[in-house]
Amino acid sequence: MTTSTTATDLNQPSLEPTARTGRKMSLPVLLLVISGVLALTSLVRIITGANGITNVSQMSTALELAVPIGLAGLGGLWAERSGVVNIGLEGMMILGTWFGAWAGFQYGPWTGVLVGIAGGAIGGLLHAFVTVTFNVNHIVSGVAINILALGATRYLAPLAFEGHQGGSAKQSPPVESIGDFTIPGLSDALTELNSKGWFFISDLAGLLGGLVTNVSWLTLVAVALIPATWWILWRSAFGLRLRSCGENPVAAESLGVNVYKYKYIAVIISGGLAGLGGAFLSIVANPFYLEGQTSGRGFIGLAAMIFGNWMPGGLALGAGLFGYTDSLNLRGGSENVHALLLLGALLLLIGAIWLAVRKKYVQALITAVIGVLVYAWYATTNEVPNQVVAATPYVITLIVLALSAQRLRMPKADGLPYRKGQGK
Amino acid sequence: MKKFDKERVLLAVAGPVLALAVAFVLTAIVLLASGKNPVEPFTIMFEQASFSDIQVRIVNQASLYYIAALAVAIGFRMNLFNIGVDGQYLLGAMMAAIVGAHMDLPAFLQVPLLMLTAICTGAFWAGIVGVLKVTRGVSEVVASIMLNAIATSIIGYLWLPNVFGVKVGNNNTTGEMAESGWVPGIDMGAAGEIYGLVLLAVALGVGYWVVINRTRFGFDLRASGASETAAAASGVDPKRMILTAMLISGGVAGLAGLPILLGDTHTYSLNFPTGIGFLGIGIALLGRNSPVGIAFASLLWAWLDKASPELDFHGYDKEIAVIMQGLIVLSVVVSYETVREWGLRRQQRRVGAELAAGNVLGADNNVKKEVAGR
Amino acid sequence: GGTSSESGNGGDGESKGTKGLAIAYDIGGKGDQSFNDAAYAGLQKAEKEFGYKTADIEPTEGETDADKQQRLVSLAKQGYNPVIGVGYAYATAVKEAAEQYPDTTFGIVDDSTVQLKNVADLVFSEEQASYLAGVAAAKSTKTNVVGFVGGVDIPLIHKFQAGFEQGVKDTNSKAKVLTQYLTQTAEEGGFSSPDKGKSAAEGQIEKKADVVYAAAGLSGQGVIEAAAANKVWAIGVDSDQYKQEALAKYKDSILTSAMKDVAKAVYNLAKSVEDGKPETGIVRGDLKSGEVGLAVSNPTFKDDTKLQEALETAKEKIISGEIKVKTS
Amino acid sequence: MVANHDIHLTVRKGTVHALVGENGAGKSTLMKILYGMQKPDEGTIAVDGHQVSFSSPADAIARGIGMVHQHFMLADNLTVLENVVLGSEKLHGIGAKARRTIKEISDRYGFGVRPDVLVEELGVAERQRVEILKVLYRGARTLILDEPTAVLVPQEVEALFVNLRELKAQGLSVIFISHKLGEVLSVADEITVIRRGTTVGTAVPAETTPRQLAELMVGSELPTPETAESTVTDRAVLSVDKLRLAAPGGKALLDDISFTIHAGEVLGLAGVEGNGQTELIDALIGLKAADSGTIRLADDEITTWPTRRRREQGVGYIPEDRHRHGLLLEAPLWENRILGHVTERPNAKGVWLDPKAAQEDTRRIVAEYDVRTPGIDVTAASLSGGNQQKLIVGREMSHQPRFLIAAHPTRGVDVGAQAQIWDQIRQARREGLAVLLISADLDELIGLSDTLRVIYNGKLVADADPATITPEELGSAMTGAATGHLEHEETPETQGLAPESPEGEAR
Ligand SMILES: Nc1ncnc2c1ncn2[C@@H]1O[C@H](COP(=O)(O)OP(=O)(O)OP(=O)(O)O)[C@@H](O)[C@H]1O
Ligand SMILES: Nc1ncnc2c1ncn2[C@@H]1O[C@H](COP(=O)(O)OP(=O)(O)OP(=O)(O)O)[C@@H](O)[C@H]1O
Ligand SMILES: [Mg+2]
Ligand SMILES: [Mg+2]
Repeated sequence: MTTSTTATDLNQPSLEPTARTGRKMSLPVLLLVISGVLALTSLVRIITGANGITNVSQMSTALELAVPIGLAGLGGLWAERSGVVNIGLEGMMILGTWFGAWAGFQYGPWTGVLVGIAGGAIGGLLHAFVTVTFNVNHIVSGVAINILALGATRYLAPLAFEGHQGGSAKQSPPVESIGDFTIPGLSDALTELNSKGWFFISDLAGLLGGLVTNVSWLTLVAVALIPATWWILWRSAFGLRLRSCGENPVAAESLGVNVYKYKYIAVIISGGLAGLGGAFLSIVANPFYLEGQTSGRGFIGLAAMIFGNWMPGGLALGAGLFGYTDSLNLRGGSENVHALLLLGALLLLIGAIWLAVRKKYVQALITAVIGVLVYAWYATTNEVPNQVVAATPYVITLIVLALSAQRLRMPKADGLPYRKGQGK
Repeated sequence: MKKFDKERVLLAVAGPVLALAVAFVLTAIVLLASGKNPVEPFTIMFEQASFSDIQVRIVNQASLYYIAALAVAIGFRMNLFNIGVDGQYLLGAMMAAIVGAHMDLPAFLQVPLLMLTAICTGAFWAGIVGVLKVTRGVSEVVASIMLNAIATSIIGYLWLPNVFGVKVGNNNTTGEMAESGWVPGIDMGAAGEIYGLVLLAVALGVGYWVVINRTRFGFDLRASGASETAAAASGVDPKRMILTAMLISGGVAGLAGLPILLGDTHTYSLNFPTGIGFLGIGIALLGRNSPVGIAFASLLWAWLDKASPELDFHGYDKEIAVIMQGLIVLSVVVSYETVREWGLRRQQRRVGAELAAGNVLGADNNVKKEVAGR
Repeated sequence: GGTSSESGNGGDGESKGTKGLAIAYDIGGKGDQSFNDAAYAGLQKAEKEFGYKTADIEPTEGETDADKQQRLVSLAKQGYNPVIGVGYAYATAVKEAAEQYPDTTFGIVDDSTVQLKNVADLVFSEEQASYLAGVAAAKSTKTNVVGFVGGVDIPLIHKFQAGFEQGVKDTNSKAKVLTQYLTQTAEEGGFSSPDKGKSAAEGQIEKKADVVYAAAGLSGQGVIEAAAANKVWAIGVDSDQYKQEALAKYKDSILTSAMKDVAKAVYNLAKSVEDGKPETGIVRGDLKSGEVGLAVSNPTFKDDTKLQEALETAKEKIISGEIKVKTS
Repeated sequence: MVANHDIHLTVRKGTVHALVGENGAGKSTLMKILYGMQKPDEGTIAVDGHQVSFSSPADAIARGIGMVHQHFMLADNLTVLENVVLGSEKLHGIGAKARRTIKEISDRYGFGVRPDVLVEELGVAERQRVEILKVLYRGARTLILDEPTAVLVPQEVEALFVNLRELKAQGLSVIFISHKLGEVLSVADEITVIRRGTTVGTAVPAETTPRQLAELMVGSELPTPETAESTVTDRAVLSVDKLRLAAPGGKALLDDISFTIHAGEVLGLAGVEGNGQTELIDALIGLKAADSGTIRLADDEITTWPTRRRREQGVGYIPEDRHRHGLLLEAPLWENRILGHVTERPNAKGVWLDPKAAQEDTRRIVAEYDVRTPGIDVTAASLSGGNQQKLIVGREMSHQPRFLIAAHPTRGVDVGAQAQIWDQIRQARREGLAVLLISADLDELIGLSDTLRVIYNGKLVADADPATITPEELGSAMTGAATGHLEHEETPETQGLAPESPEGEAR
């Protein structure tokens, strides 16, 4: 039953028997960690004067940048929870951008969103057909779908968009805005609070303010999809069946679960979510389809999902991290990232102390030395090169993963071939 | 056993051929649906393949694809997905270009030096992935995706004028390489030159085959891919194997850009072809990770690349070739899988049948025992 | 078999006289609303005027110099003249194709490194237009903060930045220029992500910038959108963005655009070939030739006499050589 | 190949119907058909007199048929509750009501199941109870239990039987599959025997002896694993001293393990699965590094040696799970012959493989060990389980091991092959091989070993003399009930397993 030639243990996080995870970190602890980091960030902001790092519009930009990544990641989550690795997210997103804009400019933005979802779902259906029905290696199928989606949209774009006002071979005519909302009193109050520059409170206000200021309705939908996914997958019968297909399909089959059906549904939803992410790009983020618009976000979404330990909350955190660092870059990158250096140095120092307390002196020393080096970098320069700025989100992700990866656990049958009636 | 072998060959050939036919038909349907002549694009593209200059360019391009795909295949052979070949080859090529621009040894030293630079750079970049996976359990997929992005930044940094960058017009380059590092091409007259390092690709292919099939290390590698648990129990240290495979894969990836770098551009500029690492994934899978299969797949891919621009002159969109590439990968792998499963079941049935018929290898000298056993 | 150009692409049969200008696009291709489209505009003009057959061909992704060369050779072989490579990426290709076809005139946009008798290097002093944009920005800002948004961190865009900064500083030494590049490489979408442009511009506007200049291809649309939303000035690039349909909603916020008339340069080369006196060597489009400059479609801008005077002075100084504009 | 043909089986209400047959006879296949997991080519199934046809387990469940599979069908990363309600969410939802129902059933049968723990944290017996609970939760009227006792110790088996009798009393029917004929005779009301995929007879427990049953099953006499004369020498081949191995969390998986195996000695290790056997094997073969303690092979301390070096120096390994640890299923036989000995002759010369020699030697093994195959180029997957096992044994014996780890060497192997494998182990032992034998088959263990040890909870808690000990006594040590040196007691206590024990015994 194993495929002869190709990778089946994609994402295999660890060679060790995975340590028990996830459940250990309770909500209070998580909140404590988050507020700790926020407090530090606040401190850094006050020291460096880089007010941009926590203000309201920084946060709302971060949210907007995080949405497509998060949606792609959610798509990945649905597929992988049912045991299908989906590396074709990028392609499904591309389909979403094209179909979303195509329907959007003709029939209005909401129709565009629906058709964008449908476009992605078609990609998902193809992926399901190839991986579930034909049992082809999931990576191959994903790679092929990425190529196919790119070719198809490029082929179709001139046919569909050329000749319309504002359209060209590479760009669709503009789609009407879907509209956004600001909670009037709250937003102003938080912005006000944020601009005071108080320790912690202003930063928290910035974070919250980002969630209620100039938020597109589609962003709201996307954010709501995170708890919705959690509820469906972990609190409904449907979700239980779906997850069981990713953990042990043979067991699921033995209890009368139609594994094929659930895999199909999951992968189609996965495609739909990626398509929604694409539609978000071509309707909300930009009001039109552009060739090359997704620029690798599908892959980043996949990374965010692994980062988030195949859980919606973690994934949101991962997407948020990407969105935040991305928005830092775009909004005064060198200054902000320079301030982050100080934050990094502080975190390293805390880490060193923690290690020393745990009597790991060698590691503590190394960590402290790195911390000092980072601080020296911070102290001797006024900004960092653009290139460092651009690399920041990825470096941070790598570091966070390196610190946490051994606690990750993917669905047990993720990426493995499955045939009905052949379980042992 | 000859029977099985013949069958295997037949199966190996029948699958892809059938799949190609399906892909062509599907593409023709797309053409028809968009109101175009469904046959002419193919005739144009086939005709292109008969021109010697196009052939030269197909071979040149295929050499890049081939090396990149080999790098991917080495990972796949042991279930490692090195999606980072793209970053590895770009960095490898850039470092080689930089060294080539700043050193000028005699050719017989310079060329190996450049290759070594590329290998070490690629291996180093892939090694980070390996170390993270082995020591920290970070998925190689995420790590390589991140490192691809970081490689872009590093390249941008190295291009800065006060680092190694040399601006030529509006182009960023690393400066012209010393001529001792240029590898002369094989002159094909009017058709142009075949990169000298096409031979490197061939050598790598042969080396890959030999190492994988004829050495202890290759056996360990394959065993790890076929069953990580069985390999570990047989004495393969899985962590070391992962690290080694990543290093080799990265080293080979580092070489992927060299045919064009040493054979043509002699500098690493904004024009340097990108994305070859990603294409390598598709090509490796299409070629089933076998050196010969990958050779065919690279040539096929390069043909689609090089023959399709001509379509523009005849009023067709050359994107049709990209669609075809996607369709080919899909239909080929579907047919592989179907044929493989069918073959496996068939073999099982045959084993059962032959056993029932008493065609047992060890039968004759075991008659006595068998009677005793039952 | 023979080479593809030997066998021709059905070109030998037709008489050469009917074929004229051909352009080969850079990545981005037709529809980039930037210099590829501008080149196409020049081609259309030539086609209409000279009544000959033209061709415009798209590149493929990840192609090599050899492929570009093949494209040019193929066009030359079919009898097109002149053949223009749009974008500096064609440098090597144009050089080799021109050596192969000495009787055809080749053109290359944005590159001055090819020196052959039958090659015209169509380059532009973008920094000069950007300098003027800087003057306009410095004169229009009330906060003494202006922003520059570059699409991709590459030398071509550095020219825009350098000229702009110099223009601002020379005009108002107290003014501060905020600079933001969107991405490191074009693959990451720096020229095609209006959303990124918008975020970057918003960030600058928040830091009090009240004029933002975008040299970011399609991403510039986002910059202009952000400027309009926050009621500050935007300065467009390449073509007169005040007149662009897609941006009609925001046109009142578009102060001016730093134009680079690729269309004219392309057309001029075609005309010179048609006239039998093909251009050769470096053909620079600058303030003097009028191929770069500021657009004056926005009435507010046009009618601001003080500003126009300052611009006029700066322009004269640049043309006279009194001001040397830096390119990086 | 036909797995099942001409099967006739009638199960009456309120009875326990046992199904026996040798390995691969088709028992599981038949049950899978009854349970809708596989489709029969012909024939009919009737439930309560109605003809039915099942296209999936869902249909069978709807008809009141439930099945506990030979291999656990549990998702490790889901909770007990989730595993139980999966597929039958309509009954009581997946929340509080379901939890209540589970508690209720669990209490009624004394299962002591905790609904909210992850299955991966459970031991085998607990998993077994979860499996049965799963079936009961669905309100099944007909229970299929495929070898439920294989992983249980006698005491646990007895507890299970008490449950079965309870179920029977409530009017449920049970189909019970087991290789342990004593058990079958004790619990069953009727017995059907399957051989080579077809029913060859039925028996009534009261009128049948285990021997008669066995003969019906295999058509010949049962071989016994008994070893004739002792060949133990005083030359220590493997000595383990105070070995300790801890899980990542710090919990000891192996603690204070010390033993010595001499040349010519078979040391049998008894224990319920999951008590540290796997970890001990891993430590001995070098897959897991010991946290403390030493392992010596003859005169060398091998504690820190990597696996490969240990194998080169004469450690042979017959793994417990041949598919996971012993074979490359999709590789041809001759490559499987190389596996584990890639650095040794005849497989390699220096760094180069020597496929010719390896193939030649594979042919020899196939012939000598009676591996039934049409050739050495077929994949390992296409061989039957027993033949795969013979290939592994042949391979390991071909490198003259000094010390052999034999984990369940005859699991899933038919009687003929079983006898052969036993023969080979005995033969090698005579020539001075030291063997660590781990087996769930207590008869095999007692019959083949020179010394017996019991492992419980990662510790060696007891030892026994194989000449006198009975499986039941060994079993009680395996549950931790007895420690130290086990003496055989001449007056047996009341044994629930004894064939003559009265049926329907009250709790
Ligand atoms: N559809 C089929 N056609 C032919 N043979 C099959 C089919 N399905 C299974 N088999 C084979 O039938 C045999 C019966 O296997 P089964 O698992 O039923 O044995 P079993 O009696 O349960 O053995 P054990 O006691 O080892 O559990 C095996 O050899 C199996 O490979
Ligand atoms: N689904 C199937 N269809 C046809 N033949 C099969 C199928 N499954 C297994 N076989 C064949 O049946 C034979 C027996 O395989 P299996 O492992 O099931 O045997 P077994 O009866 O369990 O033997 P052993 O007692 O040696 O374990 C093999 O030769 C195999 O090729
Ligand atoms: Mg069997
Ligand atoms: Mg069975």
